[in-house]
Amino acid sequence: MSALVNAFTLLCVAAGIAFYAAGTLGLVRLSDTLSRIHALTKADNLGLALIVLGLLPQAASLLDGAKMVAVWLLAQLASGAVAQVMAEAVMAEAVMAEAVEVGVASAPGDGPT
Amino acid sequence: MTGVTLFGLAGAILAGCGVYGLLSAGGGLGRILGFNVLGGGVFLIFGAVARRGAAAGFHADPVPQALVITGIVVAFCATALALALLVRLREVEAGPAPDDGKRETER
Amino acid sequence: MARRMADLLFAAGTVLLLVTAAGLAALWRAGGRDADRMLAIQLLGSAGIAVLLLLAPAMGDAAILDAAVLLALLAALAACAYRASIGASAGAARPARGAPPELRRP
Amino acid sequence: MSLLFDAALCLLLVAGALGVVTARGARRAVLAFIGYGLLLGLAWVRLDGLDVALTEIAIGSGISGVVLLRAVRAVPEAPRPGTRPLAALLSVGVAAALSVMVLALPEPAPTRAHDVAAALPATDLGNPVTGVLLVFRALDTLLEKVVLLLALVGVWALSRDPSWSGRPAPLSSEPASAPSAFLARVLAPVGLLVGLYLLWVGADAPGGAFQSGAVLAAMGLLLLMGGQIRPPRTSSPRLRLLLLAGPLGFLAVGFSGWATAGVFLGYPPGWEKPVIIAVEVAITISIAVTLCLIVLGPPSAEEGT
Repeated sequence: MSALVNAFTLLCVAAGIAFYAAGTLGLVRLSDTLSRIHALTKADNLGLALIVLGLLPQAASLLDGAKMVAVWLLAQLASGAVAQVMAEAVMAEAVMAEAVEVGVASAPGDGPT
Repeated sequence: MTGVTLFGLAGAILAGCGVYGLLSAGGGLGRILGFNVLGGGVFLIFGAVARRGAAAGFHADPVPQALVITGIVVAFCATALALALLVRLREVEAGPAPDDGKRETER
Repeated sequence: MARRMADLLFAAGTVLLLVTAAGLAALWRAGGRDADRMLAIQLLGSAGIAVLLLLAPAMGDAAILDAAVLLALLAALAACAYRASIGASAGAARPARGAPPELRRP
Repeated sequence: MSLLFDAALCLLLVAGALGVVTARGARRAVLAFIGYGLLLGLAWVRLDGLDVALTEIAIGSGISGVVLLRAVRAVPEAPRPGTRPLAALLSVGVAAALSVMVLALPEPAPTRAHDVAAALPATDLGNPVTGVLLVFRALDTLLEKVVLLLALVGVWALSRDPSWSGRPAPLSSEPASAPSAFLARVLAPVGLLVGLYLLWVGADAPGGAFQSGAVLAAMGLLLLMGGQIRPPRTSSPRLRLLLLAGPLGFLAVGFSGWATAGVFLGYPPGWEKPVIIAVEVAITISIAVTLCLIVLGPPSAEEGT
């Protein structure tokens, strides 16, 4: 029984790592920031979900299992919101760059390099 | 070679990196970051020492660990104060901005 | 058996850490924008959560899960701070705080 | 196998540190530093220092990242000079000297764990690190609260004269972006729960006043960045009371120690644990508020706005 549970854990964890690897590859290979955001959030969701699913049978108590699920839920929430926040940041950066070009504003943290 | 020694050696190298950052940075922010990297390395050496001192049923000696917790908080305070000084210095160097106060009031 | 399981979990953590770090390094050196680097750090944070989850059974210490919860809770903090550090809202071009560039140079 | 994991982690730590000190551009260096803090947190987990790992993750990576990114916005980056051979030589020397010291650490390792184990039952605490922080080296912790306050006074002292006692500049862009507002509204209650949980279990398991205060401060920052709350007026008496609750409560317990236990910072016999927890609650509140305000920086808006 325990061998079976362990096999399940390892299988799920391996699949989770594969998703992380795919997300990393997407992050590196995709060409623009917005598509990279997409790749990142997919990896986060599925990779972490599979790892949590695999480790749930290893939890020593109900509280530990609940904590693992809470970790996944929090990470879901964060990755969804981060995708939006970062997309906004990219837009804002573009707006700021335009403003600098026409001389309205000085870009933050941009010095005479 | 155990994992603990490995972390101790890593701490030593991190401290070296921090010293390099402190000496070679082009501006104040780089120096502040270098100082923090240096601190992280020194804390990690503390961690290795604490882990080696595992005894009496504890996984590690709690005294160095407690010191490091205090240290992290104090290092953060020093960092934030240094950053505030840096920002103020930049404002002073940029010269008086008479409309600054007015714009703040409008917020 | 338990010992071998722990070893395998450590191995999984090592692979996960190295894979995401390799991606981070590749992206870091590729010379894109800082937003891409922020995303890479975000991925490292997510991998860090997974590594902590793996370490909890591998080291046999359930309290490590608390660290994972903390990391997941604070995962969005850096991205929000990054967003706030850009300044202007996405809709309108607002001048940055402080003086225009020609006043800034002494 | 765990040795391989440790080796990989150490390698990444060194790479991260090099990334911080050789980054071109201030914001890039700050981003590398956030990753470096995260890896340090993992290293502390491997060193069986979970209390430290929690602190490092919350303060060393999380809140430090916020204050650094805020500073990047205001400080134009200076050009980084090329490699400095002399600086490199000196830092290699420092690293080598420290490495030799690490390898020459005495065997068997000196430790105070036995003393802590012998004295801990009297405090009724289960977490030795909390015991050291709040009982055996309570004076350090008390003085550290004072250092926190001094740092805040230092930051406030950098304000312009007319804005003294006004509000610090807001953290959010205006109006706050919708996703950060959503995140703040959803995460802040969860974070409050996690903070209180860490404070509660801190007596017996990893956690405690510092970690809890840091989590609460991070939640405060999320609320500020999401535009859910405004930075408070620094002259507000209620705010100042919150700032002083920890140090003054700790001091009051310290002085009453002369009456109840015959020594400064002694806890009344039989009442150790309730008093320790009361002190922890007070300093948690003060730590959370102080950390938040230190990040916010000096007041910049004028009185009466």
